[in-house]
Amino acid sequence: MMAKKKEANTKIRLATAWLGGCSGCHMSFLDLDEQLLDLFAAADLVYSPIADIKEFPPNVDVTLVEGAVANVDHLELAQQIRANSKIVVSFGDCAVTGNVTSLRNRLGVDDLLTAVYHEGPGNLPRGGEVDKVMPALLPKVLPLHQVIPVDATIPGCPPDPERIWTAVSALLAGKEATLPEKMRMFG
Amino acid sequence: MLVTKQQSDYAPPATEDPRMDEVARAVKRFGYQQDALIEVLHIAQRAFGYLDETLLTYIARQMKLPLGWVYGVASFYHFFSFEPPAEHNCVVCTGTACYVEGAQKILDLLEKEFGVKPGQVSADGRLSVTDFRCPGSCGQAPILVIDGELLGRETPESTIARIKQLLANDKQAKEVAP
Amino acid sequence: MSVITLTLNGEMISGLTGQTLLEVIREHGVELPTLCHLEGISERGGCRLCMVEVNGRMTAACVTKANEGMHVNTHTEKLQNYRRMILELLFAERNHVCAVCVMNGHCELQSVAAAQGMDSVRYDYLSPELPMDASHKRFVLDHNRCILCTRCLRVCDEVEGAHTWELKGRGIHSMVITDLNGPWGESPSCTSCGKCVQVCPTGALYDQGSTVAEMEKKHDFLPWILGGRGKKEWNW
Amino acid sequence: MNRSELFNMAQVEQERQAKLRFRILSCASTPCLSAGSQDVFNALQTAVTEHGLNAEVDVVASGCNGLCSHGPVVRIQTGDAPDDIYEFVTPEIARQIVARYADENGADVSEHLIPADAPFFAKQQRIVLGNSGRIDQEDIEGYIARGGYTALAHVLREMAPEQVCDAINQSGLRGRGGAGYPTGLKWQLVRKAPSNKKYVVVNCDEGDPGAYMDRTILESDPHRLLEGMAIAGYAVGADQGYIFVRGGYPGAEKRLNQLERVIRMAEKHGLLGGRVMDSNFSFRIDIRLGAGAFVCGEETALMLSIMGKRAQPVPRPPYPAQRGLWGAPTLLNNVETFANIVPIILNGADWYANIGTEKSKGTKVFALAGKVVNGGLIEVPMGMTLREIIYDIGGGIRDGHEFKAAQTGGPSGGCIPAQHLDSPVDYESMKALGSIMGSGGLIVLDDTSCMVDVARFFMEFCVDESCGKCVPCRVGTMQMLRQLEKICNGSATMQDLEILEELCEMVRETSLCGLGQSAPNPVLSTLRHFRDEYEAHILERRCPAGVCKMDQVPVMELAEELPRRMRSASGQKEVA
Repeated sequence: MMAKKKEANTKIRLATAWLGGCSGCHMSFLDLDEQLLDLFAAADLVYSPIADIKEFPPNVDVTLVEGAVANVDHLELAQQIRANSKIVVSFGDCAVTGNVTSLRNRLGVDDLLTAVYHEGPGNLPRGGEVDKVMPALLPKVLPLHQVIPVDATIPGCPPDPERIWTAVSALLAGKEATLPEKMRMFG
Repeated sequence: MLVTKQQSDYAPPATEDPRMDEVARAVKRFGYQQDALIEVLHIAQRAFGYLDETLLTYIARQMKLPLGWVYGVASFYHFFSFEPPAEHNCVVCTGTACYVEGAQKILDLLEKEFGVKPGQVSADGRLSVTDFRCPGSCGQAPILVIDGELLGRETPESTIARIKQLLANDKQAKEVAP
Repeated sequence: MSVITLTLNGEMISGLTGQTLLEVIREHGVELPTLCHLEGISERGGCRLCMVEVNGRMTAACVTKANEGMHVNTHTEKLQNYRRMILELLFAERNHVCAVCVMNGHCELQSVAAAQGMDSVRYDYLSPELPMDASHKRFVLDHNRCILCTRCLRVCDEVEGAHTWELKGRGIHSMVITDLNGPWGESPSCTSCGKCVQVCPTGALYDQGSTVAEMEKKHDFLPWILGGRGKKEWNW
Repeated sequence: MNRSELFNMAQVEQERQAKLRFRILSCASTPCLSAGSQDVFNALQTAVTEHGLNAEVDVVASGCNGLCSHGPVVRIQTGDAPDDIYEFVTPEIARQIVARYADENGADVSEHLIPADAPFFAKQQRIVLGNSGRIDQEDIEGYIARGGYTALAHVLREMAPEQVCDAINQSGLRGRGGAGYPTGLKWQLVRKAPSNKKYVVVNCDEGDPGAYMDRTILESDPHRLLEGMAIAGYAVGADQGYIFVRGGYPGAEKRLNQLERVIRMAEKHGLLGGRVMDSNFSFRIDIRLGAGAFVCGEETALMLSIMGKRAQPVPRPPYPAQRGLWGAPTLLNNVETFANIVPIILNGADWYANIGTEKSKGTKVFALAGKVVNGGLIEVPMGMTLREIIYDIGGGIRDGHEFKAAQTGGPSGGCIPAQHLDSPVDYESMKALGSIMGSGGLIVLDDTSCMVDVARFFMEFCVDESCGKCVPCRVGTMQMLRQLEKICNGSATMQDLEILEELCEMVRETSLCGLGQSAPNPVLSTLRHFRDEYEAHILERRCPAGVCKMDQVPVMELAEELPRRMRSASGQKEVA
């Protein structure tokens, strides 16, 4: 009993988070397939959109963050992640560069909301969406490192499982997650 | 002989406009030297007030320069304009001395009063506001040039008053004219 | 042509008078990143990626003639850092969204960034509002991906001889244009030869109909034409 | 015209002037025009006619007298007595002045008379501006009467081209365009460059927004420039000169026509053109127009502009002295440099080398502006302290405010704070303080100016004026501007300041031309001397001078700020 608990304590506390992105990076993460078994032999998943955990827990060792920072909820979660994680990794192009999520940056927030909620199909009555229905949008979508300090990046849209494994296995081994040149390409 | 469309197009287009003749004369005066392009553009802009496609094509063909070359040069220099000028133009110097003496406040009030930012023309096409550095009258900063008249030591209020007067005069003149 | 000796990263090497530093450095197997440089057309010296330190002063290798006794350093920490900064500036300047770009996987900007270890952009993305021109029946111009290297201008002027491409405006507002800033498809001077498309290092110029990651470019034709015409290798 | 004809003409004009009762020189340079000097000139002419003095009095539109902030300025020359200079002249005062000089019992106008010993004039040493305000803007006779074209005559008859270059070298004259390259050396380089065709170019484009020395010299004493250029042409072996002058600014057309007439006049008298003064030396001068591009201060860009192209600098070497206009060796100096040539030739290199400091010889013209009492065009010996310039000549700070900084060198320069007011003004000292001498813009800032905002102002200028060729300048200046804007609106963090400083170094070291290499200077110099102001903006979220609006918050605080803003916006709507 004691031994088992001790063993559990030595496991890496891993979290993944999903900000403004399409969840493709998480899909690619699941594509690690059997490597997932190796991963979870070494790590516990303590927070993730694919696990039903409501609050971001304290004392996380590594957090992979998918998606760009697009609204105030993302901003708050990013701050929580930073405060409670030893290592924060920008996971995928949206977190690293803003990518597709940031395509809206050319539009003002008001124009964007009008275009999406009022000019699109199924007109909604105006008003309320800003702080009742959805979290307030930031004026510009930002890559994660422009909001909180980030320790490593895994580029790719989505990053293929090989890249994820290269980075994550390095981190699990306590090394720096530096990817070789071929795995550093955006896109 | 067969003349293709391209060949006939390449000759300078025939024109009745005497201002075009002035441009043609300028090109000739510079001996068709291609390096006089900027001088020719100055003369063309003076004659027409701005540079439109017809005019630029005419100049390019007269001087035997690629079209893009002419456009590239004209758009590089801030003095050349591709839009027709407004009836009235207010130039606010934004040189260092004028900036220090509050030129930005003049621009801010102009925008508030007439809804025109530097580089814009008012919706009715009557007033344009330009920023410019600098006419070289720093001792009299801040400097304005309203319709070519150089004015020193202006305030935001005096600027607005002058322009309102100018626009009102037009209105009176129009009312009297018919 | 006479032989000159210079020091490259601490090693004595030789080159020929008249050669640029870039040529000499690459001949000796040291790789320098470039974007505006393209063999076969004139040098521009605009992208500043091939900056090297010559006797302690920075200079762009592509526009500097190799001289006797030069002490050249190509990969100091400062230079590497500056190269990454320049790449960050380029990525921040326009809307380079690799994931949805026709050149994804074949783009020179993308691969230079990966090679130089530019992992993210610290500067504000300027996100300019830029148009696309799809009026040409064979090609598309997307200003969002343009890095203003002007390879298209130079190849059009120097090799094709049409001088269809130009730059308009200046500074951050510069843009490539055809003729009098009209639609490319209506250009009276364009011969639709496609050289500009092939030399473009990014997805700014591409073939109509290509979609994400489909566009690849070849500029092998340049040494072929230039050897034949320029160096008079074709003697018939 | 040959030598003796020249001296004859000078004598005739001197005698004519000596016979006059008095001469009225009404300043017609741009600052005085903006203060209404055209009306003053008309009033003076009318008044002279009314007094029936047309035959006995000259009324002349002159160049700049220097005290531009007190314009319109009118100068009265009466025989051998020192000139009387009047300030703040209105048409009414103008009539009174004429009445006063026509008849001793006229109204008292001494209120507008500047005392002869006023420090504004007494502390200056006017060599370059020696004729400025004292002669008609156009007429060649007035210039010749004051010894004009005798330097050219002397050079053509008495000196070999090498001797001219040597004399300029010995004088210690350095380029007045900003960088301070030794003029004599440059001349020798062009002289030695092997070519049948060479050019002399004078840069009068003057892009520094807050400087107008060159235009004013050109307006006030144009023949001196032509003479200086001709001497240069003779010295380096050029037969063609270009005056590169800005077109398109308000009033430019009138000035250009005037310059055109001046050149034609000199040609008509055989002082320019083929076989100058009956010698074997020929020298033509043409005008080339700029059209508003600060980058033309870079010599390679300027030459491209003269050749009718986009002014995008090209890497040096080759330098213009080797390959310039149309591939020919080209001598390029600015107006003030050429305006120094005639006095050096006339008075000797040693005389000139005795003025100024060890490494910076001669005088320097400054456009003194900003928050000083006396603003205008001044000329002082090199090495005078900033304090003397600002407090003695400039009369100190206006409206009881405190001096904060002197901005020199425009967008390529920097700000010098109060603790360095006693530094001498010369090339080396300015550089040591993180600024540059520049072409001569000198803007005085007081405690109502925010130094971060000033840096932002200059960076905005550099963004606007970047040619766009190289990435560090095209995008780097824009990113520096972004960081500065963030500091000024309250949304910056200390990390942004780090990014800004790192960019400054990179842009300075990697830009293709001088514009980019010097674009970070206003930021670097304000950071060096006023770092506390930057930190107050970021750490305390306040602008010490009260200039910046500071109405934004850093990204991190948007989580609270945005919902608050939206609620207040929708609340306002509901009320409405």
